[in-house]
Amino acid sequence: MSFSTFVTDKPGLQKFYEAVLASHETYAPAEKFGKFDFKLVSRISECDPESPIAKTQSIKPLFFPRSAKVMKYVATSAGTDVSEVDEDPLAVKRIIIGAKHCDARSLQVLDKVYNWDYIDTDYQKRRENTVIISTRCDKADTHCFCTSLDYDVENLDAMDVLVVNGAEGKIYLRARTEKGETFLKENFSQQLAVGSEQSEVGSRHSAEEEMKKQYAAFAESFRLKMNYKEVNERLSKIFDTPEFEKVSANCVSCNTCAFICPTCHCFKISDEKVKDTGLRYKSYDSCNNGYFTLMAGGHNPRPAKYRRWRQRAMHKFVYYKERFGENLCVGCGKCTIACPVNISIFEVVNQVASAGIQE
Amino acid sequence: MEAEVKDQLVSIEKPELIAPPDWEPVIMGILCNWCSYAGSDLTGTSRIQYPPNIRIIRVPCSSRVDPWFLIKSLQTTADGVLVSGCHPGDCHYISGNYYARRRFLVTKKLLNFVGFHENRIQFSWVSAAEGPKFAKVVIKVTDDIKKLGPLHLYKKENFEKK
Amino acid sequence: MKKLTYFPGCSAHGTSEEFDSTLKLALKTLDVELEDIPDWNCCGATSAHVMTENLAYALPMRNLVLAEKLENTTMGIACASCYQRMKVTKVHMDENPELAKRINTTVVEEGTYQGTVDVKSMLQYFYEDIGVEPIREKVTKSLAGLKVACYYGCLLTRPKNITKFDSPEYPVSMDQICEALGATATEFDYKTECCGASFSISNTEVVLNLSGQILEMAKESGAHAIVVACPLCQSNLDMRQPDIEKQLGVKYDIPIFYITQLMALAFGYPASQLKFPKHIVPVEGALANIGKIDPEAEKKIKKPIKAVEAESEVE
Amino acid sequence: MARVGVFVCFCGANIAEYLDVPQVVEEVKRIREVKYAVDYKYMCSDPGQGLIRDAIVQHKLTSIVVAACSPRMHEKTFRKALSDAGMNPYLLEVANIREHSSWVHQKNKKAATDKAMDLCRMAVAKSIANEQLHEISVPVTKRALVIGGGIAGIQAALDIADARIPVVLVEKSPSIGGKMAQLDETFPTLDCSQCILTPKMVDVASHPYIELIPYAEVIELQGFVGNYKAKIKKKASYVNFKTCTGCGACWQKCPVKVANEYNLGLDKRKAIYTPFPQAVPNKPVIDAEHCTMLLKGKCGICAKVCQPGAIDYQMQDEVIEREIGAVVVATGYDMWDPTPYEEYGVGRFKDIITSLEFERMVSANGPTNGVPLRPSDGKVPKNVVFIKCIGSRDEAKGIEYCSKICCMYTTKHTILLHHKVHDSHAYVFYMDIRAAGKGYEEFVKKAQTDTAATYLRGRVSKIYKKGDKLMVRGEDAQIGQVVEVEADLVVLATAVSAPKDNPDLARLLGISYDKYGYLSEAHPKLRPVETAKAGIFLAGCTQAPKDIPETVSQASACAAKVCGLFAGDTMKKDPMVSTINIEYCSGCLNCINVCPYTAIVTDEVPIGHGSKELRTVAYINEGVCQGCGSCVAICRSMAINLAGFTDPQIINEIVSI
Amino acid sequence: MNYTKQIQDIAAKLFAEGKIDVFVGYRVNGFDDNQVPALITDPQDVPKLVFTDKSVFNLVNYLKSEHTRRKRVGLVVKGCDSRSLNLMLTESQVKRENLYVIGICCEGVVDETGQKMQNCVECAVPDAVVSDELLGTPMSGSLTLTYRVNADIAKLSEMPLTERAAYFEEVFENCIRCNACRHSCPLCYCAKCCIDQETATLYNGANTTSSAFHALMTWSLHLAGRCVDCRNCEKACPSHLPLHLLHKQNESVIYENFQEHLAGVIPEDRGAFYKYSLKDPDDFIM
Repeated sequence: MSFSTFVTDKPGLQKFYEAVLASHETYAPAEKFGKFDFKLVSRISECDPESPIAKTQSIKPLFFPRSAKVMKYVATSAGTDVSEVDEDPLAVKRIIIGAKHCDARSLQVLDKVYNWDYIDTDYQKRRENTVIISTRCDKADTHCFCTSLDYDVENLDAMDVLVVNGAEGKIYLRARTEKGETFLKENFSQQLAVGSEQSEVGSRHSAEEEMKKQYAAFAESFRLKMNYKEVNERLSKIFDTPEFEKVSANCVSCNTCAFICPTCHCFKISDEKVKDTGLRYKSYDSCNNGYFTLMAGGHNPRPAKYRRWRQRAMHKFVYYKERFGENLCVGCGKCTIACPVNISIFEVVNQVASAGIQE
Repeated sequence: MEAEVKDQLVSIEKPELIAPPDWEPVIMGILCNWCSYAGSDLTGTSRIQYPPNIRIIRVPCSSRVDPWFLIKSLQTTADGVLVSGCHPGDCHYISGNYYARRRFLVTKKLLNFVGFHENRIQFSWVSAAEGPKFAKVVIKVTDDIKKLGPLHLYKKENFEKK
Repeated sequence: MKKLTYFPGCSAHGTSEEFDSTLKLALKTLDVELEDIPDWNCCGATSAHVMTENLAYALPMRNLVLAEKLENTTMGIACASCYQRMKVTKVHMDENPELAKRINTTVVEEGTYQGTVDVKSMLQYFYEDIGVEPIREKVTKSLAGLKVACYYGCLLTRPKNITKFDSPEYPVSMDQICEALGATATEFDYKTECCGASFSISNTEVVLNLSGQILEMAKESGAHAIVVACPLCQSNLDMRQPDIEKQLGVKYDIPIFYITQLMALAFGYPASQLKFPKHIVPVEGALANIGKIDPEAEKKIKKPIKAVEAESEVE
Repeated sequence: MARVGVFVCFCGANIAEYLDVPQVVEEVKRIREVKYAVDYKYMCSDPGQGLIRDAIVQHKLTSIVVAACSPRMHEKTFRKALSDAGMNPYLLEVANIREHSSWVHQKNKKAATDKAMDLCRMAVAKSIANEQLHEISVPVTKRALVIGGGIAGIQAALDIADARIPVVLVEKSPSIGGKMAQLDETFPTLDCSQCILTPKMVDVASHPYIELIPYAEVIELQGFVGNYKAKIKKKASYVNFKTCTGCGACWQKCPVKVANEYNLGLDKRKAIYTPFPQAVPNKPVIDAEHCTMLLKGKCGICAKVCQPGAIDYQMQDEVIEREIGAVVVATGYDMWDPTPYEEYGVGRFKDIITSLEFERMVSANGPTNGVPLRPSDGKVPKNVVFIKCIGSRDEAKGIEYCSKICCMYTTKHTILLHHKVHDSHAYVFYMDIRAAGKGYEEFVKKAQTDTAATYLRGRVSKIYKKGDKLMVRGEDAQIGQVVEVEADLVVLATAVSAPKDNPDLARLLGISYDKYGYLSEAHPKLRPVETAKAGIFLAGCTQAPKDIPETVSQASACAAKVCGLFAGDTMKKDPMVSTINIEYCSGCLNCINVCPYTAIVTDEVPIGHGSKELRTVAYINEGVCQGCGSCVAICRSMAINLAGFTDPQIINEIVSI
Repeated sequence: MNYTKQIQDIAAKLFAEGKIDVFVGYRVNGFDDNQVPALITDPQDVPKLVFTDKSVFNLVNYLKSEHTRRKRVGLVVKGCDSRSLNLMLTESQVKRENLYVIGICCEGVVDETGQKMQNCVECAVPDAVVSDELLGTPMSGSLTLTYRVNADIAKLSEMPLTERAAYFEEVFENCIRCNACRHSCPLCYCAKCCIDQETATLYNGANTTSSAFHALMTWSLHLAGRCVDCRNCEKACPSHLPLHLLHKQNESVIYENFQEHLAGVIPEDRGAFYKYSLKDPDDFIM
């Protein structure tokens, strides 16, 4: 089916956002300590939907928070009472504005793992109740490489509403899902629209053209380009290459890349018990952590840094692909920016893959 | 303003949070075995009365007290902590309380810096003979912390206020 | 030519004028030029420090601050009382920068106190900065034959932790200078005994007794004269000597010299320049001993001040 | 899962009256790990302990909590009850609900009950993390080292040796005897000092269990209680003690005269000498600083006259090693140097002497053959002024403490003066007369009556010379006037001060010393002869000034401590000590820095499983560790834990309420 | 400040003489003019080495890495870096004989925006205190007891308690517990960090604000008297948290109350918590 497209301008979009903020529980990039995080906001002045990609954290925490309560128990001599935790604050009806395409895409990737052998109901609920409004970037950042990966950025349908900046200050809003369609219809009032192209009718053609043009310019701006298929293939063959040792030399073994990554989804379970009451939490964990694979008996299959890096690269570009058919990477480059020593996943996989060629 | 505070006990660090009317603070007291614990025993044998808010943990020496204990107490049960050891020069283990003294000062100042009222973290030297002093210390600490109201900063979520 | 910042103090222009003028003669020979502190003020002695702490510190501090503007690093003070006030202030200020800052606010116009100028009594200056040997070298007219008892009084070496100079109980610096001049310093146990100066006006009888004992002991030690380095000591022992003699019924006839008078004399200045007529007790009798050397007495009195015995001996 | 039994005591009415014991039991029963909880009237009684013993067996309990009085009171009792039931005694925790709750909250039963519940919860939580601990046993070397051969060292050595334990007695000077050998008669009985001391000195020399090493110093002590290794430097004596017969030909002929230390320089000795006629061992040594043969290579008379050929100018210092299990330090004291009293003319006036000099003068074998003489002119003094508290109780010039013995020895001196110079008169300037001791006050009273000495209460302000007399000016505070005494001789009762080498010795032994330099005891009241370092004990004035009877008592106490330590082949020790998890130890060695007992040393371990490469980690010697936990709290890696007070135990306590 | 040439020469010489197995320096990161650490084992890579005012990272951090452990290492250190090296040496973490240290008399480094870093503006010890070879002109003079008050600390200390509590709550809330701070810190070399040990994870294992508070408090107390203010942690923090505040606060307390030297300036000085003075303040204790 086809979805509506609306046209507006900067003030119009601003007013639209304000209306959304006023009427819905809305998450948007809000600045704190010089970086943007998706926070619950109520006024447009508190947030910046156009936040720069390099300084904006992903929307992963809104679906997979860095620490979530999974259960509560009271243990006494009478037995152990297990109870559900209080209502999940992330499972209410909500809107996300200012999400980037890579953010939206990451959910598509994560959906696979969360709907695999075990259906994560918490995740499901959060997903279902969220409308994602995603603005297409105008320019790629130094570390972006989304266009080089296995998804069609231009025709991405991972968001519910797509926002594209057109020429002459025009802004196009297009629904990409049914949820988005309903949402737009309900919330985008006619007064906000400019010109005659306020609905799907009229010069739909010209909107299509403009959006294509915008994408072409955007795609042009990428510094990093690669052939993901080649990388997938080569990596799968060179498990034992010493190149991993070289690329991982600088790594300080912190967890930053994984915590920041919109697709990394490893977690640990921990209990915190005070008096008789315990809370069980599910929190981020990272394969770059030396203790990630430490077993109870003391054995650690990945004690060395290069093995952990191999796991990270392989999981992203080989194993996940094999199992779910997707790369576990959306090319956002956030890990490179966050890394204390700026190790780039792009460089790592390309360097290792090209070393494969030389051999 | 003054009157309001009297009517409703609020947390000094988070004034928007109001304590239940029957709120009583919990104070974690960490005492060294040789002087302060013995001193607190003497308070008992002398039947000197003091407020019942303190919960006492025995350690061999004030130098055994890791700042962890204070942080963890404040994170969970305690509205304030009191650490007590031997007077300078009286340490059963020669120099333990001197090392402890440095750690205490830095810990206290750091916790105060990040938002805890300084009276929530208190220290005393109480000798084995100072039963009355121990009671005085507990009375003062309890009084101080009652004035500060319940502690809410960084509390564990499953911690239930009494 | 060396330069020395000089704080004359009030008595230098009054009762102890002869101290001041002979000091300048002696220093001329020793090649030292005095630079008066410009616009110096009262040290506050005896009155200020019993009244208010602030004033007692502020008065000397003003002088210290002014002295810091001169280039010299040492300030010499003739009067023991002035020396005492100045030194106490300096030591306390240096020990307690907070106090210094507070006191400084009173004399803020003169400048900031830095603590760069050291304070010394003239005796200390002679002994430490010039040295006994250079003094000995300048002697042209030896005082051999003259036996003197060196009287230091209470302020030049005490309190020990303030002055940090010589011994508070049995000082020897002046004795050594006198010996360098050729005179003989007698073994005198009353070197730092109280002369009663503070009661000079209020309870003269006490002063007569105390000062009388000093004279008595000096005579006992065989001295012809007493040497001092403090104006108040001089005036008490000299001016009151007739009263003392009357009270105790003894005739002492011991003139009281300033150390600088003897120095100037030994350095060859004529007696006419030394203002001896200002003395109450005539000096001529004592000075007549110069040149008369009694070998027996010499042997008996001149003992090493600190005996060092040979550790071992071989038969 | 842990199975905890909780036993709540009524303590008669002591606990039960002020808090609701059954309610505490009910609350405790709610705790998941608690499988059994009961109250009883007197838990410490035999039936009470029986309850515990039975419950341990019946309910298969894994740890026990007794809620009763302070653990400082009955912890041992209940541990024993656990032992009796076959349970490890360290699985016990005591909740102090009496001293910490019922007795201090007598007016608020509810609050007291609530608090007792919390204290029980804390104890239960801690007990869950308790581990089985076992008494530590350390093998001991049954040989004692005594440092110092004064009366303290002699007494300690003899007492230990009499228990058939080998003793190594090290004395710095050529002879044992110490200060007591310099004394004439002793207060309050006026026994002749030499007469009572010399038999003991001879006993030491001939005792089969005592190895006497004179003219030697301890230069190193390593190891820990029961297992020390001492290095002892024997100074070159240049005389072969084995061949020397002690005939004395050498020192009679020696041409070099040196001030005699034994007589405080009042007369001369030779460069080859025995310190005094009754010296033990009675063998001479050569004073290398003054012997012309050793200094300039000229002389050699002693070697010529020595018939057995015992003189050996080539002799070198020798370092020997002894393995020992315990150390008794008895280095005695120094007389305080009165030089700071410049107003008295100390150093200028020859006729001012110290009390020990007076002691030597009146001693029959002293430099003046027992008659006090003025050093200046050798005349017999008639008026003698004794000034007490020279250095003692004087913060400005001396030391703050009272030297304890001066009052008594000055009293003795007035008597001795009276005996030796019948027409003399003694004046005593004093601050107080402190005569606390058996027969002491009587002694003072008798002396005052017999000698008719003039006692003047007040300080001396000045001494000056008038003719050949010393004028002593002081205050008589009782009449409030300045007095002047014309003295022929002034005797200064100088203070007792710590040996100046004590700080060095303390560092060498790893023990502490106070601001005056006296070695510190482990506890001023209850452990007065032990140091903080296990196996090192203190006897005599090296710990604080004391008189001879006290010194001897302390020496014997040391001996008893040493014998106790050596009673078994191994030493038993509380297992509450720190242990290191070397896996977590990062080897920063900060713990070594803070350990007051030098219980931590370095160790090398393989870097990984089966690896040959080594890394340095800390190692705690459990024999030495006293369990203070300083190292635990400073260990950033949390690699150290203190048994009985582990992090899990304490944190369990914190989060349990 | 540009020592690229000198460092390349020295590195080449060290490799040629066989004195080192690995050289730890800086290289340009490959996408802008900022620099990243370079661990060089192949002499051919020496020309990649650079050193300018963009050489920010404290390379001493790599002495705890498996790439340098038990190897002979050539290392470039600035003033602050050298202080952390001094502490590593004192705490027996590295052996001096295995190191060849190129010390820099550092004129200060700049952040991404080209601004001189705050710690460099406040720097009291710009010259390397440990080195085999010192590049540049020394400028520190007397190093002992120089201490400069941090403006942020002064400002925050004056803030009302409530506001300060709110400020720090936001800090701890924004901490994602990635531990980048700790891993970037050269002085966090423990075999297993206490925060990862069971004793801690049992009660502070989740990534909650409370746990972040616990972790950062513990961390800053473990660095109290040791932190050399290199700001590796702050630069590594993906949440841009003002971590230096915690360290600077401890430093100011230690300096003002115990009159200790700056951390790592004096060889064999272990820091304030591992010694004591009888004169330490006692007035805060009842």
